[in-house]
Parts: sequence; structure tokens; C-alpha cells
Amino acid sequence: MAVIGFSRIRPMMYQDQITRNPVNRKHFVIPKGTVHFIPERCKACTYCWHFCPKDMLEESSAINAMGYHPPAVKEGMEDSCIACGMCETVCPEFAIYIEEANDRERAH
Amino acid sequence: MKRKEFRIYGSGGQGVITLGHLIGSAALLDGCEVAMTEEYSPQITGGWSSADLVISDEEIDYPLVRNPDYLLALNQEGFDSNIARMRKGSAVLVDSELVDSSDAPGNGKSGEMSHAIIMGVSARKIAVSLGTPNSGNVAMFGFLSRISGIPTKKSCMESIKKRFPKRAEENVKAFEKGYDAGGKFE
Amino acid sequence: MIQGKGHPKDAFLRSERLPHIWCPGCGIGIVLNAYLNALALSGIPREEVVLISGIGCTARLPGYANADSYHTTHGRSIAFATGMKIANPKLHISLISGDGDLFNIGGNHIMHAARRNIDLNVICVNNFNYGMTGGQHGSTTPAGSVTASSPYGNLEQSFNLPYMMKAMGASYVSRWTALHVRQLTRSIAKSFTVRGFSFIEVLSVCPPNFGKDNGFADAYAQMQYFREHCEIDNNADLHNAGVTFSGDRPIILGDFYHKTRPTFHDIEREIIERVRVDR
Amino acid sequence: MIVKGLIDPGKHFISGNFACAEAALIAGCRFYAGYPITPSSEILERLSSRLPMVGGHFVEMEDEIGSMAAILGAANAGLKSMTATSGPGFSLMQENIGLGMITETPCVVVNEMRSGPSTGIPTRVGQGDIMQAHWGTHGDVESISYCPNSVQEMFDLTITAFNSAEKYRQPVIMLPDQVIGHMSEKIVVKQPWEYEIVPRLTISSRKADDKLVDFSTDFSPMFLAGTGIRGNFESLTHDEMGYPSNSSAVEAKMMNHLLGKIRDHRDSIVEFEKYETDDAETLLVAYGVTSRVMERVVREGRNKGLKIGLFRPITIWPFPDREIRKLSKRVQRIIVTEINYGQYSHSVRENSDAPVEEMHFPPGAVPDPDTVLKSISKPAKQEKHRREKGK
Repeated sequence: MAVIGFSRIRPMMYQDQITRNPVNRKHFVIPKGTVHFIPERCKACTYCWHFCPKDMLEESSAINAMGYHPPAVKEGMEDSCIACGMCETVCPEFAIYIEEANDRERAH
Repeated sequence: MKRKEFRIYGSGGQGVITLGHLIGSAALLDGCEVAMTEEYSPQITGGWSSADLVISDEEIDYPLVRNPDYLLALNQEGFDSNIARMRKGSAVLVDSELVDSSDAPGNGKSGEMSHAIIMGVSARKIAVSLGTPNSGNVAMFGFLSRISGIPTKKSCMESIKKRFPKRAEENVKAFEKGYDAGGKFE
Repeated sequence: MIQGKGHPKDAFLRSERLPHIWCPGCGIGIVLNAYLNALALSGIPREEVVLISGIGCTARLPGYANADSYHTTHGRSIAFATGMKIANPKLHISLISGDGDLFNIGGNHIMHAARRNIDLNVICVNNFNYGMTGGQHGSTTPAGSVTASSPYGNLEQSFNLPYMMKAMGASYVSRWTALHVRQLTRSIAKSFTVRGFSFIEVLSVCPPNFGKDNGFADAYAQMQYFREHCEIDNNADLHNAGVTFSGDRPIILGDFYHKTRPTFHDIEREIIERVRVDR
Repeated sequence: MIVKGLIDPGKHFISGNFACAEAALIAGCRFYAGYPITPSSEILERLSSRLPMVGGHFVEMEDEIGSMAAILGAANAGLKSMTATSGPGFSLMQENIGLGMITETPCVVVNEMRSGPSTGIPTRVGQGDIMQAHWGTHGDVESISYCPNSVQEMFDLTITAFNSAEKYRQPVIMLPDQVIGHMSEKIVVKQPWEYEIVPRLTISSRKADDKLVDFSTDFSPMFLAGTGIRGNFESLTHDEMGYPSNSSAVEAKMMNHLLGKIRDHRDSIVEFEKYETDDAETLLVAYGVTSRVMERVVREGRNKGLKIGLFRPITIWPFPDREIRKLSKRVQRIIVTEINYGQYSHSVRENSDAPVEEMHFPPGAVPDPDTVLKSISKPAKQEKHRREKGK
């Protein structure tokens, strides 16, 4: 299984220190992602829309069986996702995930 | 052999429980049933300890000792605290160096006769003379075997060898000395 | 809106049991998410993975993971895991339970498991109170905090868990929050590779109990506090790493300590090899 | 299968505690977790030396709570496991004995009864844990508890206890008293292949939708950690998938399974011994070391012409109710003799048609047969101890 949002983690978990390398902007392609929702699991904790770095999510007017308003992509921001995976990793409910669109094309 | 009861009583460190085990396993080799219970004071060293054995040809129901047929007193306390329960025909074996039995009832001084026969050998002295000061209990073992015939000498030897595989020789010597010393009461 | 069919982690979950029992915004779900990510990263065969927990909100976590899971008695999960790991050292045992379970009722067991250096991966989700019973104070509740059983402010000093576990002899100690998911994931993955007792504290939120009583309007507010007040210092002096929500001191996070020493199993195996006569 | 390193076949002169430890190894015990406590410490000491010799695991835990939890953990990793303790430790273990019951984890708990309550007299005998062995843990359980009265029986019943634990999948209690544990006697050890050893029944594979436990059968196999079953071991009331449930219907189904597996097989569990009961007018009921005293009482009483017999339950639990009932129809009175202030007498009275008298002996000493015989010869004053003060 691919671990979305972790594909760019260097295998540094075996090292003691967490280090960062500078990004070469010439070679770095910003990835694209698609947001998927599983609204029936959502409990509207608000984390995904609060912590999305692109601020592209919001509470929707839809209502699920538990009575919560699951999130939705803001109008006009459908292409804004950079597949960072933040929403997926902070979602306590396994109700949101990202598919990385251009994973193979991306240059390293 | 009918049910016989034994009580061994001494200080912690004298090898009372070990002696009980030696007697018990030797009696087993003689084909007897044995039940042994033990008791000791809360102090590990310096307190008292006692081992009670019931040896019989028949299955043993009540496993505890009430009126010993043989008392092995390895210290004064053991003698004093048990002499009153000794009955006619029973025998009291003491380490004569460590136990002063002169005051005991039945020794002529007191009016009441307990009828128990009191016999003593210097078990500790024997052990010291052999250069193994801790084998006083084994000398008492020899003494008991000589006086009571329970367990037989042959089984005693075997049980000593089994118990002390590395120090069999010195312990057999202590046993022999104790056994010989008991000869004077025959 | 694109509606997904199945979450990529559903294969790792007992997804038929979702949605789970935790409150909206509870950090435990995030820890489960991070744990499953770490498991995928580590490549350990799932057949060898065992999750054990005691009683409490966090203790329900293993029940949602699609692996062998053991929901035991309150506070005794560490002792249960000790027995299981000694009996079969090949198992990768993760112990995921709450602060109340591991450090209040189970405090004695965890310190002895660390001392023995039993090869367990312990993840303690610390929500600063007893969540399941309605938010009473425990040994990790910061002094002064208001809870269901400390209405005038908690009068007791709280435990500083990383400091304590290092002192008890743990081989690996780190602390993150439910918001520092990537670091947490790395730490969990690392703890799989640590031979010996590893301990990870995850500071979490308890919106309806601890959060509400202590000035956090909702789950997000407490997460936001973590975002603003946490400081990563891998070389921190753990003595000063106590947690407070007063805002005057940062909450110290980091990969604090990693030093391996022979485990119980290493030494035991040597003894068994030396004395065994049955073959 | 012959395993090297087990006790040699033949005659041995060893203590009850050592016999218990050696029997455990024969029964296949390969994990021991415990905490030292008089009078059971010799079991722990013996196994600390013996288990590594046969490739087994030994751990001295921080307390009895941890010990009980650890043996359940080890049992779920596939090893036959045991712990031994005495009163105070047995009280601490009760919580996790309940865990073993609801999760159907086989293991053996040896509780050597000493004087009580609380710390009591650690080095002296008592029989005050009889009710605790059944009703110690909260909730409803059916206990299997064995009460040996000799070192040979301590040896044999330890093997039986392991077998029952495997067969009925629950913690099984050994309930010797201090005297039996510390007493040394002759035991005869048979050749290893002469002992019936019940192996563990385990699930070898499972599809996602397969049940984890089958409540409709009494003997369902157990899943072991690390075998790819992906089961859920649950201390909460759970359904056949192993998942927790708040439903009283599920609770009823689970309890029916847990209690039923013992109740339905009561006949193959219950063991007892009768001595001179055929024409007895007075029936003594005694267990453990007390039964040895009463055997002497019966023997001496018969010599004096008293029509007196002895019934000795070997399984304290399940209670030998039908056997007591049957005997009670023939005898004039039943006297329950025990080293406590009246525990087993409750169950005997409940199942007796004859009047039941209690003979209590204060914990700390083994009763003297002569005294017992004297008081039996006179009509007994019922429940003397309890009433003295009130009058």
C-alpha cells in the first residue's frame, strides 16, 4: 500500500536526527492531488479544513447519518490540492484521503 | 513396622531440615511410607527449626507428629521444649556437648519420671574432629540409625551419597563416627 | 465533491467497525492513523504484529486495527504484554493505551517493564484526564487544571512522562502531539527497530472533558495551542519537559533518547542456551 | 514424546511444592510468572531453576496482579503457563482470573492456603480461601478447583489441572493448604508416556468472516498471537467475532457458553473419595490436610464401634452436589470439618437432606484427631464459635 503524504519522506526514520535538505526549486515539481471523502465516517472535528495549508476545504451543508456536516472542497479550488496529505494524517476518522495525481511524472 | 514418629529440633544452620530429608529418603529406600513436615522461626539464621517425620509400613493418614518416639535435640531449646511430650519407651537423642539433660524429669532428680531414655553423643565434636564442622547433623543421623534401626545403615549410606554427591566421603565418615558412638548404648 | 469508496488504510482496519467510538476531534484516531502509516513504512509482516491495550478510550484502539489485538484489564496490559513477549520474542508487540491506564493504575507495571527492558513499543496517548469515566483528574493532569474531580483546580503535581521513563531504563523515549503526525509516524517506525523498551508519549486532546474545562472551546482550539506552543528539542533536558497549558512555557517535543542495552530476552536466551538439557 | 530434563520416573522423597513444580513441567508448562509468598515460594524457586533447563521461561514479576496478567499473555502466545501464590496474592489475582475466564485462556493458578484474613499467619495452615476460589472474581464464573491431600496427589492433580485448563479453556485453581505444600512425602513418578497430556486446540487459519469463538460448542479452539488469525481478545462482553457488545442478549449467549461448558461436563470434572461410608451414620466431610486427620478419626472411631465415614471432595469446585445428596439420604448427620469458620459447610448444607453440623478449627494449626473424636462421640453443639459471644 502506498502511504500517501509520506512518499517524500526520506528513509530517515532509522537515523537519530531528523534533518532537512534544501529543495532545488528548478527540479521540484509541485505535486497535484485529489481529495476523496468518506462522509458517513465524518464527525466534523474541523481539523481538515483548519489545517489544510492551501485552505481549500470547508464545512459543507450536507449532513450525514450521525448529524455532522462533512467537509467539501471550496468552490473554484478543485485544482489547488498539492497532495501534502495533511488532511489525511490529521483526520481521526479515516474519512478523508488524497490520491496523488502526478506521482510518476514528478522529477527528483 | 508400625507408625513411628520422629522430631528433630535445633538451631537454624545446624542442618535440621537436611537431616529430616536424609532420614526420609533413607526410610523410603527401606520401603517405608514417610511424611515429613517442617517448621522454622521467621529469622533465617539464628532462629530455631524443626523437622517432624512419620515413618510407617502402612499408608500414613494423619501426617503430623504428636508424641515422638524419637526426639533428636540438637540444642537446649529443642530438649527443653519437647521433653515433656516424651512417653514411656521413647528415646531422646541429644548432642551431649550442646544439650544439658541433667535437669530433665526422668533423670532421677525430678520426682516425675518421663520414662524416656536419654542418650547423648558429641555429634558436633565428631564433626569438628573430622575437619567438617557442619556435618554434626550427619553424625546424629548415624547415631539414630544405630539406636533405632530406622532407617537401616545401608539405606542411610545410599541417601547420603545421593544427597551429597560431591562430599559423600566426608559425610559417610561423619555418619560412621556417629554410628559407632551410638554403640555404647547397646 | 468526490466521494471516496474506500480509504487506503481500510485494509489495515477492521473497517466494518467504523465509525469508531471516539468523540469528534479526539486524537486517538490520529494516533491509529499514524501507527498504521508507521507499520506500512516499517514493512513488518502484519502476522507478527500484536496490539495490546488495557482499559480506557485509547485502549479501544487495537480493536480497530486489523491485526491480533488484545483488550485486557485496567492497567495490566503491560504485564500481559510482558508475559506474551517473553513467551514468544518473535512477536512485534505494540502497547497502545492511555495515560490513566499506563501510569495511574498500571504505573507499577510500566516501570518494571522498562527496568527489565522488555522489547515492547509503548505508545501512551496522554489526554491529561480520565476520558471514558467522564473527565476526572489523574497523574498526568497539569497542576491547577479543572476536571470533573478537581473543581477547584488540580492540587497535585503531574508526572513528566519522558523524564520518568528515561529514568526507569527505557531504551527509546520520544514525545509528540496528535498534531505532529509526521514526526510521530517516524518515531513509531523507529520504535519498531529499537531493541528494548521504547516509549512514545503522544499529547492529545479530550475536547468534551479536559479541553472544555480548561479554556479550549473545541478540539481545534487545543490543537491550535499545540501548534503555537510546542518546541522541538531533541536534546532537551528532560527534567524541564513537564507539560503545562498556562502558555508561559513551551511544551517540549522531540526524539529525546535512544540508547540500547541488552534486553530481558537477550539475557534469558543466553541462560537457556547455557543450562538447557532437553535436547 | 519424551522430553529430557523432566523428573526421573521412580520413587522420590520431595515436598508438595517441588512435586507441583515438577508435575507442571511434565504437563507441558513452559512459562511461569510469580511473586514470592510464603508458603508457595518454593514452587517459584524450583521453577526458576528448572524451567530454563527445558527451554521454558521464568519471570519474577513485580506483584501478583502482574503475575496473573503475564501468564495469560504467555498462554495467548501459545505456552502452557502457571503461577503460584497464597492468600494475599490470590486476592490480587482475582481481577485477571476474571480476564482469563471471559477470554477463555487456559492456565493454572496454585493458591496455597494459609491462615488469614489479610496477612494472617504466613507460615501456618488455613483453609479459608475455599469460597474465594469460586467467588473471588466479580461476575459469574464456574470454577474448577482441585484440593490435594498428599504430595502424590499434589503431583498428579497438577497434571490434571493443566489438562482441565486446556480442555475447558479457563484458569484452573489448585488449592492445596500450607501443610500439603510444605510436607515431604513419597511420590511415585510414572514414565512420561504414561501420563495423558491434553494438547492445546488452536485455530490454524481463519477467513475474515469466520467466527473467532463458537458459542454453540463447548470446546472451541483458541487463537494464538502471531499466527495470522487477526483475532480480537476482548475483556468486554463480546460476540462470536470477538467484538465488544453492549447487548444483554450477547451477554446471555456468552455467559451461557462460559458457564455451560463447565456445567454440562460436570460429571467428567468432579472427583471425590469415599472412606467407610457404606454403613456410616455420621458422615464427615473434609478436604486437604483435614481429610487426613479425619481419616485417622474414622479409623479410630471404627475401632471404638462408631459408625462413621468420610467423604472427601477432590474437586472443591464444581461442587459434588449429587454425591453429597445421595449420601445424605442414608446418614443421620453430616459434619463438615474445615480449618476456617464455616465455608464449605454452606454448600454441603444446601445439598444435604440430613442435618449438617459444622466443626470449625481455627486457622494456624492442624486439628488433633483425638480431640475431634471426643467431640464427635458427644452430640455436637452446632455453630459454637459464632454464637458464644451473643449469649
